[in-house]
Amino acid sequence: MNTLTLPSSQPRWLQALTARPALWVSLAAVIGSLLVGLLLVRLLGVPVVDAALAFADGAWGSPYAFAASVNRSLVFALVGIGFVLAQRANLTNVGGEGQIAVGGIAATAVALYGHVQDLPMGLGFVLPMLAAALAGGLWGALAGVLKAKAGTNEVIATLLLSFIAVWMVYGSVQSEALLRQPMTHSNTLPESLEVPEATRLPLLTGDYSMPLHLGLPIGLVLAVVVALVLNKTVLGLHLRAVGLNPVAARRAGIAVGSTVVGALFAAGVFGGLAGACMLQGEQYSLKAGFSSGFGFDGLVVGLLARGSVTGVIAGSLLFGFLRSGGINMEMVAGVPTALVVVIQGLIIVVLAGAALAMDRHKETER
Amino acid sequence: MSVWPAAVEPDSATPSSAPASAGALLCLQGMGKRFGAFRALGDVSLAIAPGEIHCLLGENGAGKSTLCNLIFGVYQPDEGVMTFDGQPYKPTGPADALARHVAMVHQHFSLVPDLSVVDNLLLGQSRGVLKRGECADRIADLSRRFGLALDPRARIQDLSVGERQRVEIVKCLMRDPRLLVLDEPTAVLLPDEIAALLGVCRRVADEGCGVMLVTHKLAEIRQVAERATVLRGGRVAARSEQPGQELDELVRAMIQRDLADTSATPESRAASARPMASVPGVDAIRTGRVPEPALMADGLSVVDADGVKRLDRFTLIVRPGETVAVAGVEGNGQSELAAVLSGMRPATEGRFFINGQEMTGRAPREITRAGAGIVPEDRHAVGCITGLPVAENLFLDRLQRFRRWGLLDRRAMREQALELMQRFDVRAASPDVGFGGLSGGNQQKAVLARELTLDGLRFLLAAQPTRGLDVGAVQAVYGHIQQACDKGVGVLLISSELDELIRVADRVVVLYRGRVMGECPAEPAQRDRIGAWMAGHEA
Amino acid sequence: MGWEMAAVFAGSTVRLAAPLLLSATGELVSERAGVLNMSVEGMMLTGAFAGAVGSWATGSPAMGLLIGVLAVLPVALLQAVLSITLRANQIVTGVGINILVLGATTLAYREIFGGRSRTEIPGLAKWAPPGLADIPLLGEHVFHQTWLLYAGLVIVALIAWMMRHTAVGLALHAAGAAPKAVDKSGLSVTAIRYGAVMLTGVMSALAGCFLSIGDIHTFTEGMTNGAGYLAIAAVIFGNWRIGRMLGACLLFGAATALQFQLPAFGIHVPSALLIMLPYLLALLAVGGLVGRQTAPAYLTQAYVR
Amino acid sequence: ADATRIGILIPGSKSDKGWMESGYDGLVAAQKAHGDKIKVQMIENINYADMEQALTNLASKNQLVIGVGGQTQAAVMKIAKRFPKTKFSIVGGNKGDSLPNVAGYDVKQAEIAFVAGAAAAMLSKNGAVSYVGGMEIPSIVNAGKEFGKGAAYINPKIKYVENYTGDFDDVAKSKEATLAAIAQGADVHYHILNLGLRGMEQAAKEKGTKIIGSYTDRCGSDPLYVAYSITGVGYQVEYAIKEVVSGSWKAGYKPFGLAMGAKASDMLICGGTAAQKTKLEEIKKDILSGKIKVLEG
Ligand SMILES: Nc1ncnc2c1ncn2[C@@H]1O[C@H](COP(=O)(O)OP(=O)(O)OP(=O)(O)O)[C@@H](O)[C@H]1O
Ligand SMILES: Nc1ncnc2c1ncn2[C@@H]1O[C@H](COP(=O)(O)OP(=O)(O)OP(=O)(O)O)[C@@H](O)[C@H]1O
Ligand SMILES: [Mg+2]
Ligand SMILES: [Mg+2]
Repeated sequence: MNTLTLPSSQPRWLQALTARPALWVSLAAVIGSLLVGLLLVRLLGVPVVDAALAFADGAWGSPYAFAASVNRSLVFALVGIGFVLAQRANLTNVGGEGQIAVGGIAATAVALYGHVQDLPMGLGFVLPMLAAALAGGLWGALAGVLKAKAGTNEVIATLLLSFIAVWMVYGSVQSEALLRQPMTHSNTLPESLEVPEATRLPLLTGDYSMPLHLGLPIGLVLAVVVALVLNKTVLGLHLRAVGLNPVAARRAGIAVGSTVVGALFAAGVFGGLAGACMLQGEQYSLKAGFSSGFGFDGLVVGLLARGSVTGVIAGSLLFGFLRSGGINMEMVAGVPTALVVVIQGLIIVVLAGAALAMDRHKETER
Repeated sequence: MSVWPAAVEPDSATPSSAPASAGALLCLQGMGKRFGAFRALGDVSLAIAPGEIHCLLGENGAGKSTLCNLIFGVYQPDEGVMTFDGQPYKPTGPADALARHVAMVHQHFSLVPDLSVVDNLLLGQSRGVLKRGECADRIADLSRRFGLALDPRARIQDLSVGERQRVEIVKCLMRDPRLLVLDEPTAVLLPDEIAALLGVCRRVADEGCGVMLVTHKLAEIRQVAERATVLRGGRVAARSEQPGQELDELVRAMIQRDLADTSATPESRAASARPMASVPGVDAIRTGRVPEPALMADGLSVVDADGVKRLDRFTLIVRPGETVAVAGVEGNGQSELAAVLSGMRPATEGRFFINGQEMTGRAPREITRAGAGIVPEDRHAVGCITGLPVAENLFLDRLQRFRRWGLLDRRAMREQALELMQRFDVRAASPDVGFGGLSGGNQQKAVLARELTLDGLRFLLAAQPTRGLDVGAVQAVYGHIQQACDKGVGVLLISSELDELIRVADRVVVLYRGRVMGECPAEPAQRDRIGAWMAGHEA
Repeated sequence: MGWEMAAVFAGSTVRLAAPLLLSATGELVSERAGVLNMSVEGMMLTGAFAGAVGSWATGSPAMGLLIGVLAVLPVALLQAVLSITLRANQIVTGVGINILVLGATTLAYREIFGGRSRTEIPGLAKWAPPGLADIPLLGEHVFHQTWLLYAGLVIVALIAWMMRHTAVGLALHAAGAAPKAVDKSGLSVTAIRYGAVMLTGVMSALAGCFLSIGDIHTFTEGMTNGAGYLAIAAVIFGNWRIGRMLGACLLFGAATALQFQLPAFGIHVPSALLIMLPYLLALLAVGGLVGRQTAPAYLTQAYVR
Repeated sequence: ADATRIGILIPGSKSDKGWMESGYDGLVAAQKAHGDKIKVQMIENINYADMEQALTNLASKNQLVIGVGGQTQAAVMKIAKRFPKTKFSIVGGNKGDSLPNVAGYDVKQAEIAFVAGAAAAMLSKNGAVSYVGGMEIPSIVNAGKEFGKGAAYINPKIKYVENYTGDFDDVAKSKEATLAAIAQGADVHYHILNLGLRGMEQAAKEKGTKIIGSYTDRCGSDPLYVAYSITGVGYQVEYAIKEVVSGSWKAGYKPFGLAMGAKASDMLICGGTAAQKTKLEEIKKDILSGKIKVLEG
């Protein structure tokens, strides 16, 4: 019906463009920001080719670099999927950082002190993961309960909860009564012990030359599940209904309050899982600053995706590889990694500003 | 100069003349306003002289507020010209209007609830340091001149509705208005407050200010109006130079039907606010001799956040197979009644039963389960989710039915939706188009389709089900309601369309200011009584 | 000795609270008008950076202050255009600006100072109000402060007075409580909100300058380190009233200052607990557990006539 | 011959006025000394999540990888197993698991902190000295304790105040911590801080107290500094590079500190009297001989 109403004089490419404005605007924002990044590289006096080569080498130049980029993308994607899930119910979950943090705490605690490493059938790494998911979920649900009961803006609540959780990690590795490793010698850092071998996420290739771990297939399966839930189930429809019109949803018998809490719980579960992947898949021990701002990167990925799981995957790959390449750019070409941060900031700001234009188009589409 | 609208010929019974433009304060010529494709106003001309109280009448949606907003600069006209004091007048915003001493009291209050009266009066009127004392003195002065008592230090949120209205008026008066526009200022006031307000209007006019008063209430017109203009569908339907004597003609022009005797004595007035026990048949129900009523409402009251009683001890029984209509001018408690019965808002007091089960304070879901179909008054806000496709909206409350292996069986949903759309003549390109893309009538038919196909339907609440629908759609809607009725469903129909509810319903109860004014069989012969009750004529 | 400790504690509290107070006051005005600036953090960082660079380049801390304030204007304008004119989600906008500013200042700092500069950045002079300066202990430890602190207090007092007693204050309040009423009274909601966001920018810039050239005469990458979010937390905890917000800022400042005083008394409280305390308190406040919160009714809602 | 390829990871900012900067200075000195014979890749300001990747990149392209700081140890140990042919040196490493391709250089800050404490006691006019540490980790805490003991060694009645800000780089907090110490009478301050040092300088300048520097010689260039200790972070970086270039690099734990000479660890009072100098020398000797026992760190 829509295509019929389009004036036929419009060229093909313009039709294609107007049909998916969000996609094109997002792409334009990303490409524009990358161009600004290149411009900055020039201004910094670094030959663009050198920088680009260093970038490519760091992002996908070797099996290891590739795997490291993918692992990072995995974390962003998990947080992003959680974000998109909650967003379906019109909830903005900016608490990914905190959910990663509590997930990390829970995974560490269970892996180290939960007597799980001798359990059969991979339970050794499954249980800490589940604990992380649960902890992240509860952390998210807390914001949901505040929203449902007291009408607290979930953005403010999840943000504050993030700060609290980040300092909880700091606190928990400061004290031996909590998760700090026993002080055996003078340089014993405020970190937890390394989690036992059996509680780590098994490597897919078996060695570290390409350290993809089991979190990746788990994440992919979950991504498919979430995409299914969002688009093909009653639950997904309920989420959408609550997000689009809570009053009508309530009238139609949907429990709006529990949906809100549930959505933020689910978002938190993904944050917690991201924490588990970071801890059990890569870092192996909990340290202050463990979450490394990945929760905020995941948030950006979620925002970029505009509600689609495919979008999350694309965005997380973009940022995962961007960051990996950025690190190498600094080592090889001397371009500060802060450049990547600038690019990220630009992308968010441009997309936020373009939202009205994109949504307006959507409205007329209906 | 001809200012008669081309399309509408003046009713021969309405003695009226072209508005005098000589010496007019405000003169409108051929004003038109569109909202998208919708023409809210077309070719409206009128004039207001200094010292004149000019009443603007019209049904809901006739365009009264839109016209006021054009004068006040909130909207800009698409066509037509205005002159003020003989000068061209083209306000681009309220600021322009205020600069020309045009002031307006809006239909909905525009006060800042957590500020004091003084601060509200000073907002936009003062620069630099606030001179609250000076302002309080002026308030006192105005209070004396116009008899409007106000405590300058009181906070708006602590004031009654009437007091707030007074603040709005004083706000206008502070600006030394030359033209005062009042959009339904009396809709929320108590009788003595109305009298006081009309007195103020009189005095303001006596000081040489032009007054434009929007109202639905005939008594007010009789009391103060010097001239009146009736809008209908955005066009001038009639004018009157002595509205006090031509009330009937005005009303006829407004609703295009007769309201012969507005002072008829209602015999069943006593029906209002009676206790449950006095409703005939209650004992029989309690003792199980008669089938459970579809709805039994026992003394339902609703008090809103401002402490105003919106619904006052509403008591009613709807039997299976019976259609009871709730008539009344909008805003007299119908919305609150619907909200309570659909579980969207708790009643302040009273109880109600659906199909014999007590549903007081239950969630909407439980009310649906008890067999109550609800066609809400505001279909956009409550009845549907415009962002979802038609099929999803058709089955919003029973999505579980389409679960197959945990996934949503869209195919089955689509098929059943198509079937339902055919049965209820919902016209859309496909079940997958967005609900918001349907025309108003088709949206309404879709909502009806959903509610009428509810499992175990015993009671149907249809609030304003035909609002905004074309003639064919209206027929279809009432056809469906009639069918449901025939199958033994009890129907409560809330409507302000007198003709239709008389045609469809078995009984009519009339709400006025939240109270049941009277009850009578829905027969054409009762129309006058019903009309009188709707206008608040008790005796 | 105990008294001296108390005086130092008080002075420390005041210094740590001052940047919060400055930026929180700006943010309060903006939130009152209906715009939530998550970007306070970024605005502070901009101010801190530009103030430091300006002071270093011109050799005059006062010029640095001016440059800091000027530099924040485009950032504030960006926030305003995005959230008011383009009606973008205010939170997303703010987070984006913060990330952008963090990256940009880090990059620029390294470019300008080469990352290894030991150059002393001239800082604002200290001053004590005559009379108060001579009070034993207090004079030295509490009242001897950067003049910006006193100027800031005066500005905050002026803003508090403005909010209460002037037409502008009234309009600001109404723009967040009932924008429709503002529009219909002939004022422009958009103009008021733009003004409020710009004021937040200026106040945040002052706060940032206080951090860099006021107190410690240096800039470090990402030096605001969450202070902007803390300022927002103070506004929330202060229930959108300047008086209570002042108390919240002092409380948050004291919580930090306590870290350095407790060891002297042999009391050991985990520092993580003290650091997260403000966030915890703010969470309790927004959760409605510390009295009834009454946020401006139209906070974060774009106005469409 | 090809240049020796060296990768260096500085977890903090290379311009932090402290540990990281000292390490970077060592690198610069080594580059000067070896010229074309070495080729360096460096990365700074790395958070935990990125550290492994950065180390792997460095390890795959270089013959020697230096991690500047104990916080790199865990990651280095992990990566070193995967790159048995690459050599790794950890500056500020400590005893622990050993790998055939990892060398850990122990800075032994506690030793020199004791000496610094002694110097502080000699320099203090009020009979009170203070110490501000960044993170509250054993090596930093031990250094603080030894500083206090060293001061008491000279003046048993001396008052000692210590404080930890939780962050080596937080300027405002170090300033407040120093002011708190000054309020208790301290007039000579020692520290293990990085960027945070600027806060201490600010406080000392305002209150007219003095600082004993660490890492860098500031005698004469800055009147705030009355003495400085050398903690050979830079020296260890230079050492690692020199060993690799000359082919004599060895794995395993290696204590530095006083035993490795003045470039690794030393204490100097700016314009100190002969008596002060001899006393400090005497203390150093006693520590080396074990007559004075100090904690590790
Ligand atoms: N901003 C708008 N956009 C679209 N349609 C509008 C808008 N404002 C009014 N309308 C439509 O214009 C018509 C006239 O509305 P208006 O408010 O003038 O009616 P009214 O006579 O004041 O009715 P009431 O008695 O209910 O106040 C209505 O159908 C309404 O839906
Ligand atoms: N976008 C819209 N589409 C359709 N109808 C609308 C729209 N906006 C408003 N209306 C209808 O137009 C009428 C006027 O609504 P509005 O909110 O503008 O109040 P108003 O009567 O103009 O207020 P005031 O009298 O205070 O100016 C209402 O009946 C409302 O339902
Ligand atoms: Mg109206
Ligand atoms: Mg209206």
